[in-house]
Amino acid sequence: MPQLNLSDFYTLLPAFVLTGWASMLLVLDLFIPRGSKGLTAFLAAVGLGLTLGITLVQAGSSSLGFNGMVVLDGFSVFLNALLLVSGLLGIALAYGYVRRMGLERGEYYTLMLFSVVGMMLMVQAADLIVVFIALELLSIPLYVLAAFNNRSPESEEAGLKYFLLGAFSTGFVVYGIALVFGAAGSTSLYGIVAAAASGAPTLLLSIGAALILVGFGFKVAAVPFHMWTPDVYQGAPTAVTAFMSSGAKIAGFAALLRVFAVAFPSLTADLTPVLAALAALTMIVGNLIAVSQNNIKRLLAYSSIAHAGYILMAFVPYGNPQVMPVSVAAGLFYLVAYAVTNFGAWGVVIALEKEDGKGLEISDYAGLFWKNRPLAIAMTIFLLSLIGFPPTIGMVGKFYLFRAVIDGGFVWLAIVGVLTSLVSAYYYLRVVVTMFMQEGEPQAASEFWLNFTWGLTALVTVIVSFVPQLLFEWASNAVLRLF
Amino acid sequence: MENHGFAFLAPWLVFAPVVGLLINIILGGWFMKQPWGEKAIGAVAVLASGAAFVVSVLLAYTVSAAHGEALTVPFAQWIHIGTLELDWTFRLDSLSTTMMLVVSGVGTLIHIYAIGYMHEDVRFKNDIPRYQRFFVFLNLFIAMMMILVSGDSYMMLFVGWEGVGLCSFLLIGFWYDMDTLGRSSWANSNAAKKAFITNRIGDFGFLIAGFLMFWYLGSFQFDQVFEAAPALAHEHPGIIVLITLFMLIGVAGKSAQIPLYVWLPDAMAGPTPVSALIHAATMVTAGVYLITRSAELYTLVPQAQYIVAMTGAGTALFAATIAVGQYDIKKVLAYSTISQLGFMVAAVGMGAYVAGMFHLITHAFFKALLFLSAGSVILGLERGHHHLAHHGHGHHDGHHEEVFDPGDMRNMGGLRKTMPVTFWLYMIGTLALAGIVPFAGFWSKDEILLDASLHYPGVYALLTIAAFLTAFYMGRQVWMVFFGEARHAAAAHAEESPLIITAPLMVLAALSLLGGGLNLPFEGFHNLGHWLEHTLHEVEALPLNLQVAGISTGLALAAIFVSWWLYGRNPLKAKQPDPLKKPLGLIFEGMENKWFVDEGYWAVFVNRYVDISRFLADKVDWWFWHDIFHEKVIAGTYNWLSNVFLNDVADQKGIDAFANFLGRATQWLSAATRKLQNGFVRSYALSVLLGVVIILGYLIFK
Amino acid sequence: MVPTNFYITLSAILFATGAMGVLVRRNPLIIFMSVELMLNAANLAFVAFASQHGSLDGQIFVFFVMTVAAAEVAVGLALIVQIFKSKHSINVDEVNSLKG
Amino acid sequence: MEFLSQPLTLLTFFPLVGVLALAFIPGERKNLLRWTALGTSLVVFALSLWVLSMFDASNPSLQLGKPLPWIYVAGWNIHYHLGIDGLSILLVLLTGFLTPISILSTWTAVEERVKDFMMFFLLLEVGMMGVFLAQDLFLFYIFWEFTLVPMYFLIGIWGGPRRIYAAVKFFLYTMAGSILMLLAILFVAIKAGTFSVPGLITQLPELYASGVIDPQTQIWLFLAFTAAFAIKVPMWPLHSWLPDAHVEAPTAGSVILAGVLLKMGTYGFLRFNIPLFPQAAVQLAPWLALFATIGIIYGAAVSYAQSDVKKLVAYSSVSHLGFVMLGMFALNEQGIEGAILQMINHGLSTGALFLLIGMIYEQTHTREIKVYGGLWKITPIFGTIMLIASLSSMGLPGLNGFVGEFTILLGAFGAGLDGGAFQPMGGVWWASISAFGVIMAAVYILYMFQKMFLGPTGSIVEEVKHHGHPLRDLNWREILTVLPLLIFIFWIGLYPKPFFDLMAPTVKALVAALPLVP
Repeated sequence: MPQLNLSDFYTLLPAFVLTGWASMLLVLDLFIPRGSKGLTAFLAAVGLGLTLGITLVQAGSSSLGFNGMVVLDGFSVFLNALLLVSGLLGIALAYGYVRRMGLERGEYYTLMLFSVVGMMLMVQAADLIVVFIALELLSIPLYVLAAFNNRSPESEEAGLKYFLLGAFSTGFVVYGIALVFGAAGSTSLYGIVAAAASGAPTLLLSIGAALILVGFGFKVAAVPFHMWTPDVYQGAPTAVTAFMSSGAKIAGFAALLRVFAVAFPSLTADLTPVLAALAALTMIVGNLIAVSQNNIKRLLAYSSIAHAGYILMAFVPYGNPQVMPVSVAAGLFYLVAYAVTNFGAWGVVIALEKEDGKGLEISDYAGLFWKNRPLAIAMTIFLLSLIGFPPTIGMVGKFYLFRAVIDGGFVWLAIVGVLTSLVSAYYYLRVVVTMFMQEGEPQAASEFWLNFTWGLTALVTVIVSFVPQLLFEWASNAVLRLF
Repeated sequence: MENHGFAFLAPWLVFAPVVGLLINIILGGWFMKQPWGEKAIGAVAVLASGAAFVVSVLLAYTVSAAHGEALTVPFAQWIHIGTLELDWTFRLDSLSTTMMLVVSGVGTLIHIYAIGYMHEDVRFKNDIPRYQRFFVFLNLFIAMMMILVSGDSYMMLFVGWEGVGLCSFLLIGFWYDMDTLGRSSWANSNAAKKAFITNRIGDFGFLIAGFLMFWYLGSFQFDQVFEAAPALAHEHPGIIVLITLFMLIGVAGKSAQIPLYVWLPDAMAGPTPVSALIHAATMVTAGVYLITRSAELYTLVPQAQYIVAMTGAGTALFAATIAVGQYDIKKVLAYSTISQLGFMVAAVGMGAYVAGMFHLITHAFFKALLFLSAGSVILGLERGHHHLAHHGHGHHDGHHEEVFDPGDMRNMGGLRKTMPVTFWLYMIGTLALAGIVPFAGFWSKDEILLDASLHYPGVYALLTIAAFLTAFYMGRQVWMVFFGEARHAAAAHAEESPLIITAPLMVLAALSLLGGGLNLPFEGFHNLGHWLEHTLHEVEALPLNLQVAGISTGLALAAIFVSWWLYGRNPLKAKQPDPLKKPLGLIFEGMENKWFVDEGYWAVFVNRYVDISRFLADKVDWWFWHDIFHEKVIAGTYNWLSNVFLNDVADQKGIDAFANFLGRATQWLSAATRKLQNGFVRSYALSVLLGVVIILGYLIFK
Repeated sequence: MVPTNFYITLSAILFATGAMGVLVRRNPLIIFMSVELMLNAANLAFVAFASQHGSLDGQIFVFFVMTVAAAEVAVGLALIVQIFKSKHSINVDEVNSLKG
Repeated sequence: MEFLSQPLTLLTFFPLVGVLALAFIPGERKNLLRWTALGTSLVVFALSLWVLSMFDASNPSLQLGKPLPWIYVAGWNIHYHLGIDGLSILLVLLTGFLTPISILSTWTAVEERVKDFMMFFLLLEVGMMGVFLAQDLFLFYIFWEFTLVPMYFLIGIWGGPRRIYAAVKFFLYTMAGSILMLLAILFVAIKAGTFSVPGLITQLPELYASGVIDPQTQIWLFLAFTAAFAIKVPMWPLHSWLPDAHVEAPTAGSVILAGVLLKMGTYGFLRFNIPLFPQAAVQLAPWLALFATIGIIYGAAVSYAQSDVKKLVAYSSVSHLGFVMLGMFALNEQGIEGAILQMINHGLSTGALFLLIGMIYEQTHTREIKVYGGLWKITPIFGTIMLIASLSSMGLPGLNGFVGEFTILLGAFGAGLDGGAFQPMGGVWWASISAFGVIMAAVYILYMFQKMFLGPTGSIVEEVKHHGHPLRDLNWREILTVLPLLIFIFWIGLYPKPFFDLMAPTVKALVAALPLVP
């Protein structure tokens, strides 16, 4: 058995640093007085920034660590960076929000950091054991965060639901891992693919893989594992929802992609139809139910479900070696597009949310354009981006995504995709209609970091749509280490 | 361009009236504010039209100096696409210059007449500012007519063809806010619309003929078409037949032939100068001109010629029968015009192009004369009526208990005495139309009948009867209008028209008297024939046939006698029904009501079209397509689907129903699902589980 | 020696029982215990497969699962206590104010 | 930043300068806002004339812009490529021409939220210019979809009572078509490895020849593009959004919608469907002719039965655009050149009609035909201009409409003969039946003109007088707004040569590339 060396630590360095920082912050927070928890937020952000720096330094390197348990590759660097940026955006959104809602406690930020660590570990996991641990590490803080507003029954309910169903789905993952282990005799992704090549029992393997898929499908809110999403998104504090809807989704998809592309390429024939069906179902159901929502948080929750479907489309041709790099790049690009847009949209929701939890109905947005132009324009940009309309990054992302799907030969899925995005236009436009074409007196909070967040994300959403080249290159270089 | 005399002036045929109308548009408003404004406007218009006449004369001289050789005067390119080459090019030959002379000559006379007529008309109708508009339209008409007759291609001709249709629309609807009696009504504008649309139906035929022509003969330009035609006639004679027959539809529209003649009687809603100029002398003869112009096509296909001839002859007779039963002085003339146009179309159909053109010219003279004189009569009655209204009743509140119709012959009678000048002018016109020697109408009509008698006995028979009826209804009219006693106070107080009105009439009367001299059926006097020969290449110059001439003259005289017997001997009394009513019974009913053709068209086409378009618009497009399909089906399905998946259905019932279904499979699951109905977290978990079951099921059993 | 299949069958039955427990029980504590049952079913499978393959990986995994489950319990109980404090009931069917 | 130096870039994006300027003008200074917007659009028009002056009409290929690499990873090969040729030059000019006119028409009609209106309008101009100039499918798609956004707001904020319904419907219908096109774009681009339109035109024939794209697939691709364009045109039976959008849109919106936005659909057929999928175009031409013909007849019939004058004109667009489609798919020079010219004509005449209706609506606030009547007497200038616009719309020879319709019908008739595109089905019937539409056009146009301007004075005249605003004739600003349109109505009618000259070489090349057996 080889000795651990520095390279092992280097492979997982960002996660280590962030874990250390978070632990330190947990202690440090005890000494920060109640009124100045802004300092905790600042320190958390510094930690994320530091880690982001390290991650960027890692760009271009590729290594296995801890006896093949974790892996560092372009894929992980790209997603780690994205997760860290999400963390930063999450803190920026939360900073004023928790204060306004009276939730300002230091643990909020610490928990976020731990969750980010879990997500990063998930991205780097090369062994199902690590996948499992990472899954729990990212989930448990999120359960707590969802229930963070202990004065709100909704928040508690959200936490409980998320917890119970999350644990339930974890059971499937674990059992799936057990079956995969039984079939392949290894939990290492690279070991599994080797075993599958040398004739492991396919049925057992594919059942195991399917159960793992269920677990991740739950995390990314794919239909029919999505039902917790609207309730939890609605009940959880909005800043948490924003973070959760991006971060958990990114991590879930990252693990899904790595596990399936690395470990189960031999199961393509079995799993591709399942993935395709899940993607189609998710797009259809998510978009259709969203049509009749009146609460903006639920609307965005269903939109989040629907987008899980779109991203899932990128995974459908995962077993086709010609298309796989394109589809991974498309998936990653879309994750970025979704994360940016999503944070922006939730930012606007936070700006309009009142201390008493009001201001979350779509009708509360009436006349926003005439009261607060920048905010309404930003929201319009986000909604257009979610529809996939120019000039936004969402349009470029969909373009890329559909291209990958068509390239993979799934024209019917692409048709489902475009038709459901047409459906989505219907409900997103309702919000636009409300903001521009109806009369009302909405009041929006104006907090620096909040404004900064939605302003920045709106700018990025538009500008990157014109100069997507760089992001394209990063996404295409974010290749998976397959062996 | 080589030196071709005055050919370079050709564009001024069009520009002169256009300049006139532009002056009147721009300065007319200012003119109207001056005391001499009307005269100025009239003068500008007359000068513009007169200038066109002068140019026509010069051009005719140029053509004759070039020994009838056709001259083309290119002006500008129009539409050039691939092999399609349409130009604004004027064509000067004996045929076109003849038409130019008639149009601008008669046109100028009518312009002069209109100065006086409209002066009074706008006052009777209480809208003096509209005076200006009339002359703008009239000049526009001359311009369009000039384009029609001078174009070197079928499409340039078509520009004029539709252009005069527009002018006709504008002028019929000149008093667009009233009916012919001056009452507030849609009637006049309906008549205008009817004319335009009916003409457009004809234009449809023209267009199709044009398309065939272009794709089979390769051009729209007259010479090129005629050059290519014989070869095509050799290969596909059917195509030429189609071209000529579709062209006939156009002719039927413009020259008011069966079945599209119905607009012309209604067109009498226009002021009388318009009726004279457009709906008698010039525009309606465009169809005759078109066929004459296309002689080289028609000559190739005798079948088509026969159909044209029969259409013309049929129209001639049919319209003549209706004319017999009319009471409105202008309506009689209108049907007479249709009938006479039938004569012309029959003539050109038979290949007697010179006869047709000859009749066209003489008809322009005497029918313009008749219409204008009728206008004078109407004005006379209006004056009488006006006189009464002001002096008889003392006050004039605008609401007559009984609306007075100055055009109704039943209100006339005895005008011989009150309007002597007009009477004599009218008589000349009548005799010319009736075909009495030596008036112009006799010579031209006789030539047509002669041709028909030689080649087309059927046509001859129809035309002869029509000629008899012509003389009869004209006789009836003259007796009713000018003889007997006044049947209305207005007629008794009718006043003669001023010189500005009667002077042009005298010129026209002279022409009606002497116009026959253009083409006398004697050796050496076939002037028109020889002149047109340059363009038409082969014309037959027939000597006078005493038999034919005798029969027609005899019949005309007989008809006049019969009319005297019925209407002259015992003049009509006020409110007395027409003496023909009793003996003819239903037949007269038919004549009186235009054989119910309008009603038939209305029932069969117009109302059906309205119904269909209402049905399409209200039922198909809006009710079904917009509301049902797009709203209910598409948008509805959309919302319905979304609701199906919504919490209360899918998130609860849908899943539960599915669970219930599974529940029947096993007792245990059934027990579980019963309790499951009020548990949300658990139904979410169920959903997850169902997903697992389905996926695993697929993997295991696929 | 008992064939691996027997262990696997038993673990599958346990797993299904756990899953059904989640579906039919209303008390979150019991539901959570059912989840634990599912996890332990997996553990059983791990151990069985580990011995079949002669690999320690499976047994190591079991320890991880147990540890993580303990962590989950901590969070879960805290949540349930919190809910009980505000609702005085821990019936999950009454935790349904969020829906639609 | 090389793209900035291209004249077409300047032309396309110049309105953004105006948008920026407007952003800094306070909303109360309405006149300054109006003048700024008008000035910007006039500069854009001047720029379009500048482009015209540099345009080489004898060159059939794309000009005045070279492709610049834009997104170049993973086989995307997306270029920033604006170019102009005979197919688009006239439409670009039309866009530049109609925008200031529309802005002028809003002078008194739009009093609320002027600033935002003008900004959206100028944004719309960017989109329209981009659509006509983009020569890369990706770029085109961006512009194509982008035009929806400002138009959506223009209808939705400044429209009539049912504006929201109309705006959303407009948005969704158009989007429904374009997403199918998106898939086809991606498919084609993946197979050919490029998004560039000229690149595709050279590469696709090889793919067709080698069987990479089989004829069946080509037809599907053609139909996917058709979905987008046919809805935009709108081709029967996909026209259901049009009456709603037109009726609810503010005047300037209707003008631009009818004048330019609908042309984006027909232009799309010309720019993409025909050259990219020539076999499919030839094969499906008779079917498109069928739909075009039905549209012509149906639109004309339905138009006649309308009681709302704006709806009447809206349905007449269905009929007119049917002519454009018919001419285009005649696939011969006469048909296509006529179709392009007819696009311009429809923009001019229907634009003028909408402007005029807007002007009277501003005074009367009703569009019910039956309350009007006899207006010619009260407002003679208005009546005369309306008459000219109506006659142009019904295709009176000597005015622009005739030149377009005549050449279209001529082309379509020729296409029905041996070797023509309609020969396999329908033949000369399409042209013949469509020619019947010319009669029907007279029916509904004259109906409208009669009921509004002729006949006894309508009740509205008394009513507005009663409210203290007696009906007035057009003022100088209004005359100035429509006068340019009238000039072109006559110009094109009498001397269309310069217009045909601009497009002839490109159309010739387009037709020559089609696999039609003469």
